[in-house]
Amino acid sequence: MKFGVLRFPGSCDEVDAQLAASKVGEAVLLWHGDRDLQDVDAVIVPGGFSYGDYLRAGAIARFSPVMESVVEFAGDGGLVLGICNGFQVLCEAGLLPGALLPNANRRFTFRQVSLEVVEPGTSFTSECEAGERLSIPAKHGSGRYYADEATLEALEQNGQVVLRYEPAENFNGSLRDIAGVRNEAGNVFGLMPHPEHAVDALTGSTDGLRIFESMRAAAEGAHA
Amino acid sequence: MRARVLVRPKEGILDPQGEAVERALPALGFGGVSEVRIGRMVELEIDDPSQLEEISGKLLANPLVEDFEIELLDPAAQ
Amino acid sequence: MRARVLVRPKEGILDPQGEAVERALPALGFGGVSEVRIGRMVELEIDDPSQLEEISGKLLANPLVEDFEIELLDPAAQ
Amino acid sequence: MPEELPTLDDAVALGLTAEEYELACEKQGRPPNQVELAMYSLLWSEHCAYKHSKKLLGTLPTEGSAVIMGPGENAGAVDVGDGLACAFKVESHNHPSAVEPFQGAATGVGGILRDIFAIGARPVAVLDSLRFGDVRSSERSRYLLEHAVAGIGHYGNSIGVPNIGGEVYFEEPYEQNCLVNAMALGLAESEKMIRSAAAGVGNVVLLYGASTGRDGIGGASVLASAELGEADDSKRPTVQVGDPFEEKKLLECSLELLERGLLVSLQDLGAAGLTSSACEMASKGEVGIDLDVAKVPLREADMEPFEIMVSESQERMLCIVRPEDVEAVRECCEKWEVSSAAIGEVTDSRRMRVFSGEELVGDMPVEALVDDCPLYDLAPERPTEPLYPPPPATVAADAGPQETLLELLGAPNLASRRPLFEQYDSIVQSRTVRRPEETDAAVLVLPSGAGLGVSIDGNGRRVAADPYRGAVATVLECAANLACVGAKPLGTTNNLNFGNPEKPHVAWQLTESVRGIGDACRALDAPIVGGNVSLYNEAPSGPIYPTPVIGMVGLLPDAARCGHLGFVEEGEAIALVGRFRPSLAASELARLRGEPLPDGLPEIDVAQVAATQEAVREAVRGGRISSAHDIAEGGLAVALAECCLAGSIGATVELDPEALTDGSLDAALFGEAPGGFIISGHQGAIEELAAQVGLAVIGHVGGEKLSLDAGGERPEWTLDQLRAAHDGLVACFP
Ligand SMILES: Nc1ncnc2c1ncn2[C@@H]1O[C@H](COP(=O)(O)OP(=O)(O)O)[C@@H](O)[C@H]1O
Ligand SMILES: [Mg+2]
Repeated sequence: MKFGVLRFPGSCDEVDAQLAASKVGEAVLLWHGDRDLQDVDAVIVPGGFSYGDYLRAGAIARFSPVMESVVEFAGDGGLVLGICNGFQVLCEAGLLPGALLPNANRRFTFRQVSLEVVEPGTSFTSECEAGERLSIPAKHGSGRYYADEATLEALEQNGQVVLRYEPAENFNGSLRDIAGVRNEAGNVFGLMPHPEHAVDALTGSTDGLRIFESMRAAAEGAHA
Repeated sequence: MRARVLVRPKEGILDPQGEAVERALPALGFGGVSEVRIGRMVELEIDDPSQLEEISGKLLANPLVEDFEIELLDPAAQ
Repeated sequence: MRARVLVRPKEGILDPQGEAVERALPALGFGGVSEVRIGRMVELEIDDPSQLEEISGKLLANPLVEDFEIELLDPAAQ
Repeated sequence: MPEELPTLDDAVALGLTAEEYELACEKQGRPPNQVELAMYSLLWSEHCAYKHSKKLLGTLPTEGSAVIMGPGENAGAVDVGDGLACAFKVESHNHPSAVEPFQGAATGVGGILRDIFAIGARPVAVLDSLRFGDVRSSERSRYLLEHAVAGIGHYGNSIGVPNIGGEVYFEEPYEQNCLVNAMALGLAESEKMIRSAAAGVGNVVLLYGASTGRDGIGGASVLASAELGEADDSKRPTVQVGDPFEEKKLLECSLELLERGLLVSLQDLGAAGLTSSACEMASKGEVGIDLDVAKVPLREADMEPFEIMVSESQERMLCIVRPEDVEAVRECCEKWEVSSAAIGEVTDSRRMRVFSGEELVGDMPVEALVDDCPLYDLAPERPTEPLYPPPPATVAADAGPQETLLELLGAPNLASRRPLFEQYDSIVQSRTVRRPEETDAAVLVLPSGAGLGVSIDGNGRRVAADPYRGAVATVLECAANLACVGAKPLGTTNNLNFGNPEKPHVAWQLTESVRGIGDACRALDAPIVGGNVSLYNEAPSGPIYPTPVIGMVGLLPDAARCGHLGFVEEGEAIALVGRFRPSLAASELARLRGEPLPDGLPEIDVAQVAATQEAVREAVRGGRISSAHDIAEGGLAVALAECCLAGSIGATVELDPEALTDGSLDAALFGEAPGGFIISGHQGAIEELAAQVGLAVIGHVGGEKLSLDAGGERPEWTLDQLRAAHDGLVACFP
C-alpha cells in the first residue's frame, strides 16, 4: 500500500500525515508542481496553510498542477483523503460537496474533539463500528461545514455524512455537526479534525489510526 | 485598468464576523446599526477587464457561498 | 440607510494576501494582472450615517495599517 | 548622494548623543553622510550595541559540557545526544506590540524563528511570555492581550511550528509598556549548524526572501531628502506586517540550501535590517563587504539608499555564497518561490561600502560600526523609596480560606490559560508529548525517544521586591518545572526587560537581577547560551517591573516517562516535598489584598532547592511517582487545586501550619517560596522517596472534592467550583 501526501507551499502537517500513513504502509511526498502521482494507491491532501490560506482556505492550492492529477485520480476511483486544509482544498476543487467557512467562534481553535462514526461502512471507516466515538484533535480557523439544505438532505440520504462532532464539541458551527463527508462514489473523503495527530499513544490518542487502516483495507481489497 | 471586485457572503449564510461587529457597537455608544455583513474587497490593475468575471468566479469568490460584484474604476475618478 | 465601508491596507504596507493572489494568477492562465490589494468590505444598515466615520476608525478598520472609505448606498440603486 | 550632509541635530534626532556623533565623525575622518549616519545610529543604538548591558552580560556563565553554541550567534545551542543540537533563544517585541499588538506579536514570532533557522536548525517549538496591565480594569490591556495572542497564533499556526507553552501576567506597571517575548527552539544535526561570519574574499552576498519596503524605518525618516518631505509622511509606515507564508517558504528554502552545503554563512535580517546583518557578518568574519542597494528587490520603487539599508521588512535572509554556487542557490530559491538577488561581495577591505549602482553612497570601517560604539557603565543605586504604588485591593484581608482560594484561582494571574493556548496549534510536527496544562514544562520527543523539556518563566513582582532573590527564584522555577517532567537543565536563555538603565534604581534592578541569574545558573549548571535585552520600558508613571524572562531547556532519558501534574489515582498518597517555607511577601495573595511590595524577599537556600529538584527529577524519571507539580504563585492550596483540576479528581489533605510557617494559616496555604513540590503516588513509593529527600505525606487522592484540614479550618470545594473559578480569563476573549 503506497500513500502519496501532497506538499504545497505552506503545507504544515504533510510530514505528520506521512508519518501516520507510514504506520500502515509506504508513504511519499508529492510536490505541488509535479503532475506525476508516482503510482500511489491513495492520495492524502494534508493540513496546514497552503498558500497561507490567503483569500480563502484552499482557494489557491486547488489550482496547482498536482491537483489536476488528483482530480483525474479521483475520477478513476482512486482513494483521496483530505484533512483540514486538505478538506478545504477538496471542496474548493469540487471533489467534495459544500464549503468550509470561518469558525463560528471567530478564532483558530485547537481542541481534542469526540467524533461519532455515522457511516462505518466506508473505505475510510471500515475499521470502525457504527456509533463509535473517535477522540481526535481539531485545529483550524475555517472549519464550519456549509452546504445548502438540499445538498445536506442528499448527503444524509446517501450516507455521505461520515463523521459528526458530539454536539457540545462543534465549536466551529458546522451545519448538522458535520465533521467529515465523502463523495457520492465513496472514494473521496474529507474531514476537519486531524487523524494523523492521533496515531501514537505517546503524543495523544490512537483513534486516528483507524482511518488509515481502513484505507489500507480498501486499497488491498481493490487489488485483490 | 483599475478594477474592484466586491465579494460578500450569500444571503442566509451566517456571518459571525458581522454579527460580532453588530454586537460590539452598542457598547461603544453606537446605536441604530443592523444587518452588518462583512465581505472581501479585491482591487487590481488588469489589462483585459473581460477576464474579471472568470477570475472572480473561479478564484476570488466561491460561488457556492459568496456573491461577487465587479466595478471598473475610472482612473480619473481616483 | 444602507452604507458600505471599504477597508484596504494602507499604501506602502505589505499586503501578503494581495501578493499571494497576484503570484497565483499567471498559473491559472490569467496574465496581465498587477497591484492586487485585498481588503474588507463592510455593509450595514445605519440610522445615523454621520456616525460612520467614527465607527469605521474605531471598529471596522485599524487606522495604523488600514485606510477606509465610506459609501452611502442609494436604496433605489440596489 | 544628496549634497547636504546631515547635522548634529539629525544625529540627535536619530538617537545618538552629541559625543557619539563626534566619535562617528572621528571614525569617518569627516561628518558621516546620510547613509552612514543612518547606519551608525542604528548600530550604535541600545538595541544593536547593548551599550548599557554588554558589560553586565559578560558576567553570566556561558560555558558547560552541553553547550555547542554560546551567546554571540543568532541563537545558542546545546547537545541533546545522538549528534543532535537544540538551538534556542528568547527575544522581545515589546514596543512594536504596544503600537500594533497583532502584527507586533506576529512579527516577534517570525523574528525569533528566523534566528533559529539562521543557524541551520529546524524550528520545532515556540513559547511566549506576555505582560499586560490589569485586564480586569483596563480595556486597553484586554485589547492588547486579545490581539497579541491572535498574532502569535496566526504566525506560529500558519508556519507550522507548535506553540507548546508560555506565561502571561497582568500588573499595573505594564499598562503603558506591555511585554511580548517569544522563545523558539530548533533541532539540527550538530555538524551541520552554520555560523554567520562572512568569509572568502570574492564570495557573493546574496539576499533572499521578501522584497524590501519601507517597513519599520520610522525613526530614520528624519533623513529623508526634501523631495519626500512631510507631505509624504503617510508613505512611511512604521508597522511591519508579517507574512508567515513567505517565512514558511524561506525556512524550507534555507534548510535545503544548508543541507546541500551551498552556503558559506547565513544571517537573518532583523532589527536594523540589512545594515545590521551585513555589518555583523563582516565583523565576525573580519572582512569587508560591498553592497549595491540598486540590486535589492524593492516593494516600492522610489526608495532611497538609506531607506533600503535600514528597512525592517520581514522574512528576509542574507547569505554568503561561493561564486560557483550562486546558480544552484538561485535555483533552489526559485523552487521554493522565494526571490533572490546577488547584492554584493566579500572584500578584504574590512570596510562596509554601500553603492547605489555605480555611485558610492557610504563607506565605513566595519570595526567602527560594530565594535566601537561607546559602552556605558551603569550607576546602580538601591532606591530608598518604594518605586511602585501598591495595586488596588480586590480581596479583603479577612476573607477566609474558603473564599480566598476561589479568588486566587480566578485571578487573571492564576486563572486557566486555556482561552490563550486553545488559539495555538501545540501539536503540529508530532513531537508534543504533553499538551498545555498537563505538565509544568512542555515536553517534546526526540528521534531517540528521549524527551526535551522546556520552560519559560518570569515574575516581575517578586523581582521588583528583591531583584537578586527574585531573579534567583525565577531561574529556580524554570528548573523546578523541568524537574516535574524529569528533565535535567542543559542550558538557559534570558530576556532582560527593564526600564531606563540610565536611572540609578533601574540600573540597580538590572545589576542585581543579572547577578541573581548568573548565580542560579551556575548553581544548576545551566549556562546561558543566548538572550536579548529590552530596556527603556518606561512610562511617565515609572518603569515596568524589572522582568527577566528565563527560558530553560533540559533533557529526560525517556519521553514516555514525563508524568503529569494532575493527580491520577484514587487512594494514592499526596506528599509535600522539599524544605518549603512559604511567605506572603510579594505573593499573589498580597497583590490581591492591595499590599505594597515588601523591601526584600526571604533568603533562598539554592543548594537545598537544587537537591530537592534533583530528587523529584529522579523519582519522575524512574516512573516511581504518579504526579509532580511545583508550588508557585498562589502557594500550596492553589497547587493542590491545580493537581485536582488537571486530574479531574479530588483530594483530602491535612496540614499543620506550624510545620511550614510561624503558624499563619494564610501563609501556609497561600504563601510562596521556591523549593516545594506536590507529588502523588503509591504509599510505598512515597515512603521510599522519603529516605532520599525531606517530604511529608499530607493526604490522599480521591473523590469529587478538594478537602483541607488545617489550623482548625476545614474548607472544601467541589471540582466544579474550582473549575468555574479557574475559568476567570474566558471573559477576556468574547
Ligand atoms: N541577556 C542576554 N544574555 C545572553 N546573551 C545575550 C543577551 N542579550 C543578547 N545576547 C546575545 O547577544 C547577541 C545579539 O543579540 P540580538 O541583537 O538579539 O541578536 P539578533 O539580532 O540575532 O536577534 C546574541 O547572540 C544574543 O544571544
Ligand atoms: Mg539574528
